Amino acid sequence: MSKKLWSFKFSTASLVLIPAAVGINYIGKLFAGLLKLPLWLDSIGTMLASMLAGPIIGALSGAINNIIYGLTMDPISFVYAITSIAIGITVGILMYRGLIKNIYLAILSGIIVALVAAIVSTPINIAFWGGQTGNIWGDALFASLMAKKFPMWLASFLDEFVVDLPDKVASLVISFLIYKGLPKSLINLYSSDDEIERL
Amino acid sequence: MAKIVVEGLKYRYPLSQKLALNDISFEINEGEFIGIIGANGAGKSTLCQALTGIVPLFFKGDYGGRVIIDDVEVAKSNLSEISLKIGMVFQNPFTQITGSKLTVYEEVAFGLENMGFEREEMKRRIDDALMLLDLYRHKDKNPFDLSGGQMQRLAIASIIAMQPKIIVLDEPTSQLDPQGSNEVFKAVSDLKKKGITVIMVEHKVEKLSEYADRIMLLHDGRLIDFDTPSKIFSKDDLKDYGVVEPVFTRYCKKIGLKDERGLYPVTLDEAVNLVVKKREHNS
Amino acid sequence: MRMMSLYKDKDTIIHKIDPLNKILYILASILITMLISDFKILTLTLVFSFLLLAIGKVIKNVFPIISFSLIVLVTIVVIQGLFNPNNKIPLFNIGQFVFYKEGIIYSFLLILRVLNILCAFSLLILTTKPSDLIENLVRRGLSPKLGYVLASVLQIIPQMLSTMDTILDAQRSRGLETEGKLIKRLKAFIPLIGPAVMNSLISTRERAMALEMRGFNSNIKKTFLNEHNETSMDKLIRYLIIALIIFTIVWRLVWLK
Amino acid sequence: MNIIVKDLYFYYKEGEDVLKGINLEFDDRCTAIIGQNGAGKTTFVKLLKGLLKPKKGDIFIKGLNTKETTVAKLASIIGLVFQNPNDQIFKNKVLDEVMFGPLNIGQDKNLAFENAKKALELVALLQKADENPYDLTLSERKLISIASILAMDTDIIILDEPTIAQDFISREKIKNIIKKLKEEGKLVITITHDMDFVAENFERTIVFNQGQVLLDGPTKEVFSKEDILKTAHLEPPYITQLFKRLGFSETVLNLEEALNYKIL
Repeated sequence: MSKKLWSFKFSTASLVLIPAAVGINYIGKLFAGLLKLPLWLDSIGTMLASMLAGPIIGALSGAINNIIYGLTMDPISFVYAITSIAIGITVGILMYRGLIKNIYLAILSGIIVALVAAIVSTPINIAFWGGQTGNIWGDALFASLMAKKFPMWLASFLDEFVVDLPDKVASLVISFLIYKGLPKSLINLYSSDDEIERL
Repeated sequence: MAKIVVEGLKYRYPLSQKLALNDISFEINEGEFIGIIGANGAGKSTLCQALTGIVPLFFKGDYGGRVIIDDVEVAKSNLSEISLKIGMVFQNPFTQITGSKLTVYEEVAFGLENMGFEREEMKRRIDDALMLLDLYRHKDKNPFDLSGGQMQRLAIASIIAMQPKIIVLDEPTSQLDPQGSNEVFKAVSDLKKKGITVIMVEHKVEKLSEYADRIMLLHDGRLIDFDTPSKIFSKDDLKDYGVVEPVFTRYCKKIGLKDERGLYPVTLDEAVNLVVKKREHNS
Repeated sequence: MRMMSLYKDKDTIIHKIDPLNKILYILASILITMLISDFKILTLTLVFSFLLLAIGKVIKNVFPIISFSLIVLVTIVVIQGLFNPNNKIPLFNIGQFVFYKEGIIYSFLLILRVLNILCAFSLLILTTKPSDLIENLVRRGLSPKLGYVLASVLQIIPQMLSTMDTILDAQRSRGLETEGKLIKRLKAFIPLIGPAVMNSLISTRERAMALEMRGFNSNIKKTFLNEHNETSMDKLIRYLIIALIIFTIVWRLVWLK
Repeated sequence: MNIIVKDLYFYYKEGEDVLKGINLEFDDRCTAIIGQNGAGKTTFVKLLKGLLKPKKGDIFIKGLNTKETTVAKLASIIGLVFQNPNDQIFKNKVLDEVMFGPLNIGQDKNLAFENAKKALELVALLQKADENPYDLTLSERKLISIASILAMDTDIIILDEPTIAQDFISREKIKNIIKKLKEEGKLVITITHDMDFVAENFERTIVFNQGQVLLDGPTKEVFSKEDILKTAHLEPPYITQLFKRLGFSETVLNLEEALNYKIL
């Protein structure tokens, strides 16, 4: 794909992709809840936006996702905008480097995304929650590591990582499957640097 | 003068093998009501998009020929400027609501704000547009609380507020119930009375025949014919193009009932009048 | 649900304050809670925020917002009380678990911080109409396009949600089962999310065209339908908050030495 | 009897009844349900399908009470094609999409494949079986959503607004599908706003108005009651209107019938 990776010139199509991405995140989370899945699946929209329109639109989708959550539900989401931005950027880069080609690479990429998300979230978790994530399983691990005198940053990182790993891998695999099923005309809509050919 | 001149228009969407528009030429005069008919895939939507500059300015692809509105070639202009000359209304009322405004009144203002109009001018235009589309009493409602027909009229009002001389409507009633469609047809005929050129893609040929001055028949990206409703629907090979004449015309064709010019009636009134005339003549 | 928002429509002086000032107040609040670890000051600022919320008549609406973080806040006391690396002085014990003073103090500091920030945010969220907030920011130089994106999300999401039920019905009509073993439920996710994604992506195409036909990409300077006047009161408040922020930073720097 | 509806009441919000005391029986006749938006038509078919359960009264589908039967079980007896195909299509191949339902209700791979092929042939889209549904037009996707229900081979098929946004050719296709299903002895029920379509294809017509059955009977009889139709804001078919204007007292339903009269 010959598209410029860091283009800041947004087409209208890419911009209206952002509300759609935030909506998909939200619906993903609700469907996951409805099916009682032990995952959040609330970053599928962000990942799809990155795959379709690059890391910047992906990052914006992530940021706006958290701003909207912050405004309408839980203000703490604002600070985790940084994590969402990191997810958007990482998926965008992996995609445009051609690294998300098949299901195995998608799983591998999911691990990378989980790693990045955990690294970015850890300082926030430490500043706000003394290292916890609010997830019962993750926090149980955190408590047991703290009891064994692990350094707090490592315990906090592992707390976040075990929680993120299954979720981000599943999210990325699902996003990849959906992306693969998209019609070409739609994919083409977001790559803005086609030229008009004279007939 | 709001005249549309189309010369040798050709277009192929990106990634597509087939020409969506193939060597189309015609002219439309100010104040005309033009209907466009044709089977799915005939190129009706693409033609609408080419008239309003969406092709090739939004969808890129391969483009040839020219579309000229008011001596301006659309392919060399930009969509914001074009929107002051020619507006476009789409199929789905939902997707045309911006979603960023909380009232009908503010929704109509969206385009005017973007084009930098002064506040007083803006208000004047919004009032006019809402009156014309019979939406003024809903001006403080949330756009998403409107019925389908009202929402589609809001989309038209938002375009009309930009005061284009020409409005293109791509199947604006296809997703509405009969009541909503009637509302939209009435609104569109009011636009014509105001002197606005109306170009409308529509499958409901009975309705279209009542309003259109001329009808354009498209097939496979080509312009097959462009003439008055009577002439178009009196053709005997319409089935080959995947379109059907109004039910009145179909009936009269079956029983061989035509007027002195050899044309078949296309509306209920025309059919009734013709029968009455023939009956008088026979007795 | 027409629009996602926690805004409570009331007629109070707090509601009338310029949204930008409320954002500055949040910034000040974060800065103070992060830079200063003094219980008295943090309690004072928290009380002040509550006072403002009370004037804005939204105090009872704050509790649902805090409840989002409640479980974590409780577990923080437990985990830090038990395992904080600096723990030395035992305070009390429950069964065989010993809680330490250092951890408990640290956890209370964290809780005060979080409450401070939550209350400052609540002041903005509960007393400002989101559309006013966004328009205000656009007037002050936020890109109108980003402004559009933010504003539209609030209304487009509820629209998308209304398709959720239809999708669920349509797929159940085709025999999709949404209950049972984990693997079965996991498999049901794609038939549900798939149409939702396609629906929203397809509508982006038409919405983008419709926006372009309404001058979305115009280079002309945007005007506003609604008038906006900044009062001298708003200016005064702004200078006060900025002064407070500067004072905090300076004080922290001096105090560090 | 295929379907028996007894004293059916339904509401989404208590106190705001959407359906108020519906009593209906459905035999094998092709039936159209018409009425204004908000008359309760879509709610009614969702109740037939078991997606909603009656608040009062009962619905029996082939003898099964919908209150006591799961949606999954009913899925193999009664099929419902939703109005917007984009609310259900998620596979990236037309054939897979059409096979989804049959596989869900327990048809084995071969049978599902055969049924899907047959259904696609019926909607004349077999040659596009390997394409991505979203590369096709909305009208074609609508036909795919119809095929995806036909392939489930249910005895009862409900179509919600099949002709909306359809051109002449697709309309003819749907007409033929209904005819074919009738020949196979299946019950076809259709919700529609398209009066000419009703007059051309349906033996029986039921008019819903404000949650109640306003008219029910042979289509011809229903369209002869112009005054009652008017109260439900419905207009008779164009050809019916023409013959009324020309002074005929009989109700002329469609072109075929019209040819039996001499108007001059």
